[in-house]
Amino acid sequence: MSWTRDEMAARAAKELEDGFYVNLGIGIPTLVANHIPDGMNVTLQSENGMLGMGPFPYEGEEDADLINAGKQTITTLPKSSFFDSATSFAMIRGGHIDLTILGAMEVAENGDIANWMIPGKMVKGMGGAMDLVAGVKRCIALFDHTNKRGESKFLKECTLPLTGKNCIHMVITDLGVFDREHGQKRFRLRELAPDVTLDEVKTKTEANVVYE
Amino acid sequence: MSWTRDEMAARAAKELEDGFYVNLGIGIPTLVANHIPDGMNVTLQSENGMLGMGPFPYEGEEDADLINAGKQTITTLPKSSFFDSATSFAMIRGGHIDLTILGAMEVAENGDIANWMIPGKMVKGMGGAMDLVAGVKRCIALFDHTNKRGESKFLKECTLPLTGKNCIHMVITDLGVFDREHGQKRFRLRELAPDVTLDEVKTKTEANVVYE
Amino acid sequence: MGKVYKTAAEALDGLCHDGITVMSSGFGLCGIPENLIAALRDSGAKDITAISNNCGVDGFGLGQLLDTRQIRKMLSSYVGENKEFERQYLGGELELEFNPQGTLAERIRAGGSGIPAFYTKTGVGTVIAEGKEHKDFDGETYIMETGLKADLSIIKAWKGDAEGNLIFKATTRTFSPAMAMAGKVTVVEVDEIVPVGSLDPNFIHTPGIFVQRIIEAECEKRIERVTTREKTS
Amino acid sequence: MGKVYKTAAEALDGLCHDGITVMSSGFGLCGIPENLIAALRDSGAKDITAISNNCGVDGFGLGQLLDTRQIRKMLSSYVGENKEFERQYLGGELELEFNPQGTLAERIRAGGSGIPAFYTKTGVGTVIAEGKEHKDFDGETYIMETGLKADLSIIKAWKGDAEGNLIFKATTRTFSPAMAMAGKVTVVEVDEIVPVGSLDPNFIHTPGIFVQRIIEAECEKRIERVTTREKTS
Repeated sequence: MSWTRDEMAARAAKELEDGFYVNLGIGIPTLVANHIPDGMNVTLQSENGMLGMGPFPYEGEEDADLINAGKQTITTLPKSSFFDSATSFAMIRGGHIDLTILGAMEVAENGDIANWMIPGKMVKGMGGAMDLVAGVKRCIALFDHTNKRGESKFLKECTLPLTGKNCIHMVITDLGVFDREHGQKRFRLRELAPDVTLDEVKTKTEANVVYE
Repeated sequence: MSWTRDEMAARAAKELEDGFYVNLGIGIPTLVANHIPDGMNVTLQSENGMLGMGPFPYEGEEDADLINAGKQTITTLPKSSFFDSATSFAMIRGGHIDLTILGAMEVAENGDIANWMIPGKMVKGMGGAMDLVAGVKRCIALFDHTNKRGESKFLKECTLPLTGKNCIHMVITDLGVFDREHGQKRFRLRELAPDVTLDEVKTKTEANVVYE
Repeated sequence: MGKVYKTAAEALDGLCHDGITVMSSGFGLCGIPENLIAALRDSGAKDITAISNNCGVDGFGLGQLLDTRQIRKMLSSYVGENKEFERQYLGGELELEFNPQGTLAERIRAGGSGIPAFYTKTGVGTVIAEGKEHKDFDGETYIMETGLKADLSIIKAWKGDAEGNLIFKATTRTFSPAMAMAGKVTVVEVDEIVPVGSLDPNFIHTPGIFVQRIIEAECEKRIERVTTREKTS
Repeated sequence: MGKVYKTAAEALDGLCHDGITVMSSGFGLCGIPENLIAALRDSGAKDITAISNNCGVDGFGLGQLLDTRQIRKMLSSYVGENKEFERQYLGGELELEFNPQGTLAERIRAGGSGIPAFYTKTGVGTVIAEGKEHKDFDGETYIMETGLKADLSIIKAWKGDAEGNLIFKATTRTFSPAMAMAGKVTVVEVDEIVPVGSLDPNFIHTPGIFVQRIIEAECEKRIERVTTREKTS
């Protein structure tokens, strides 16, 4: 059984550490917030200018002036602070964020990521994604291992326009976890989802990965 | 009779306009603040991070946390705001200050100014002077026409290390006023202090100046 | 010389012309200058280059200026919420320059700060880097990005005074402080004009020097994505 | 993982070593981290490169580290108030790099913001420009200045909380926000540590992410130039 979206998020949450400042991308990464262990002090950054993102508001308590980078209404926490976009990205670009967890359309074996543009389709824009992968200390890509046609999204080389080069440190998919420590060029399979076989992963992975 | 320091400051104050944001240098330029016409809204910037500099405090009311760029204790006004040094110099470098009035050791006929360093003597530093002359829309140099030995300080070329090149738009000395509009290369004598003769100015001015 | 104007139309009077470059504040529909956008639309100015993180939604925010074909070019980081945008872009009627969000923010701050260019890692190795100067510092490669300025910046703030001092609320701040700096003329709409002296000088986000005109105006403040949680008792 | 420490000495424990680059906040004697400077002195670290707008006065502020010969090099914009500085500099014991004040501030902000270099007009045609890359933008000449980082930033704030959120009072702010960003480790002394949640999130000057350690400590707050006016009745 491969991991569900929520299980993928739970697995990603294991990479959090006490005191971490973290930026979560839109989609599955957002779910990671639900799996922060009790008692662990993790501060969520929203690149539109907030540290210490709180949960969604109760119905009727939404504030149009308080949204996250996904444009969802949110709330503050006692530790929250607001700042402008230039400062927000100084934070990101300057390497002050410990970890970002992002969705991906493709990740390559050299750590390249593509997650913003499909040529020929309408382009929505990269938003803050290029800044995040270029600036954050550690980047985890969280995505379904294969596309709807069953083709690998973990590739030898990205085919889509890149968001960033050589910037992904860990890949978490519905099938398992792959990482490369600093300095290591290749990803290594670290963990399989329950009942997922090594053979299944090998079949569904185009990237050259170290399988121990 | 050449102008006194206070009369020089009063003359410089005539260059102020309603709504102006102004940075005044240390020394004679500081006195300009005493000559802002009643009812004219002029906002003084202090490059250590303040707009709307108020007067000196009453004795016993000094606040060690509130000083100007000359390190003098000052006060706030209702319109005052504080900001950090990066923002303060973004203001200066970005051309948002309308006018700066600075002291000078030498000014050259091409608008160069030297006011921070005498080789061989201990150098104190340029502080914010280089940023001011490079960034402010209009720069007025306010200084004694000659040095203690009677030699002109308004020169063909500066002999001291420069603070900025081609940046002075008006010169006010104890003898008179010289200006050059934008695009004009040479300074033109605009005004003589009372009882100062054209001959005296010509004798004491090394710079090539247009005397009409 | 007073900075306070009565209406958005008066506040933009004499500032709008064809071919103008306009910066407009906000993130999505949060912190957008609704009344000034409407006044800009009503000015009839054409061939506008609009610099804004997003382009509103269909018929709201900057989206209104698409309906009237007043925008010729957009500089944005994300424009995903707008069908009319897509239509005009794919039809070649609209020019589009994508900027990574942080690069866009820093370019605007630089433009207002007298910094013509700076280097960043963001976008290296991507289409964003194409044609840009590359330079190595300490063994890493960076690209040069240039400062941005505007003829006119229209921004939304929370409170402001007659001197132009501003404060922003929550996540409405985003690009506003930088845009206020980068506009040749900056016009602000605020929820409330307060008396000079009532804003604490320690906590003014944008000093009045960056603001030329200000109005008090009510905003609809439409919410793009209402998300709530259930009350558990 | 708590950020709050009891004393300046504890807050600097393990951070000081010979050859360290230290940024120290303040303008003149206003806003200097008095207790952390004393603790840095007591650490005995030598060959310090100190980045600070000024170097205190004789025997106070960073001046204390001159008396003990702990500073090898200074980056400053103005050092005029210090005889011992003059003596050591003229005697060749002390290296000095002058930066225009605005260039210094922007270099520090850039260092903390992932910007390795930027261009400025300041200093063009002066000794400051010598050896630096020149580049023209729109027909004007600019010079390239590089970002600055520090192993350790010691700064003074007004109030702070256990998360490291800070506010500054009046003109003590100056270089502190940028230095907090540019320090690999940033240690702060505040007049008062307040409970988390008591600072308004709209008005936090330095978000806690830029602060690693914090202490509450009393300062002498010496005034360099007391200037007053007469009461006229």
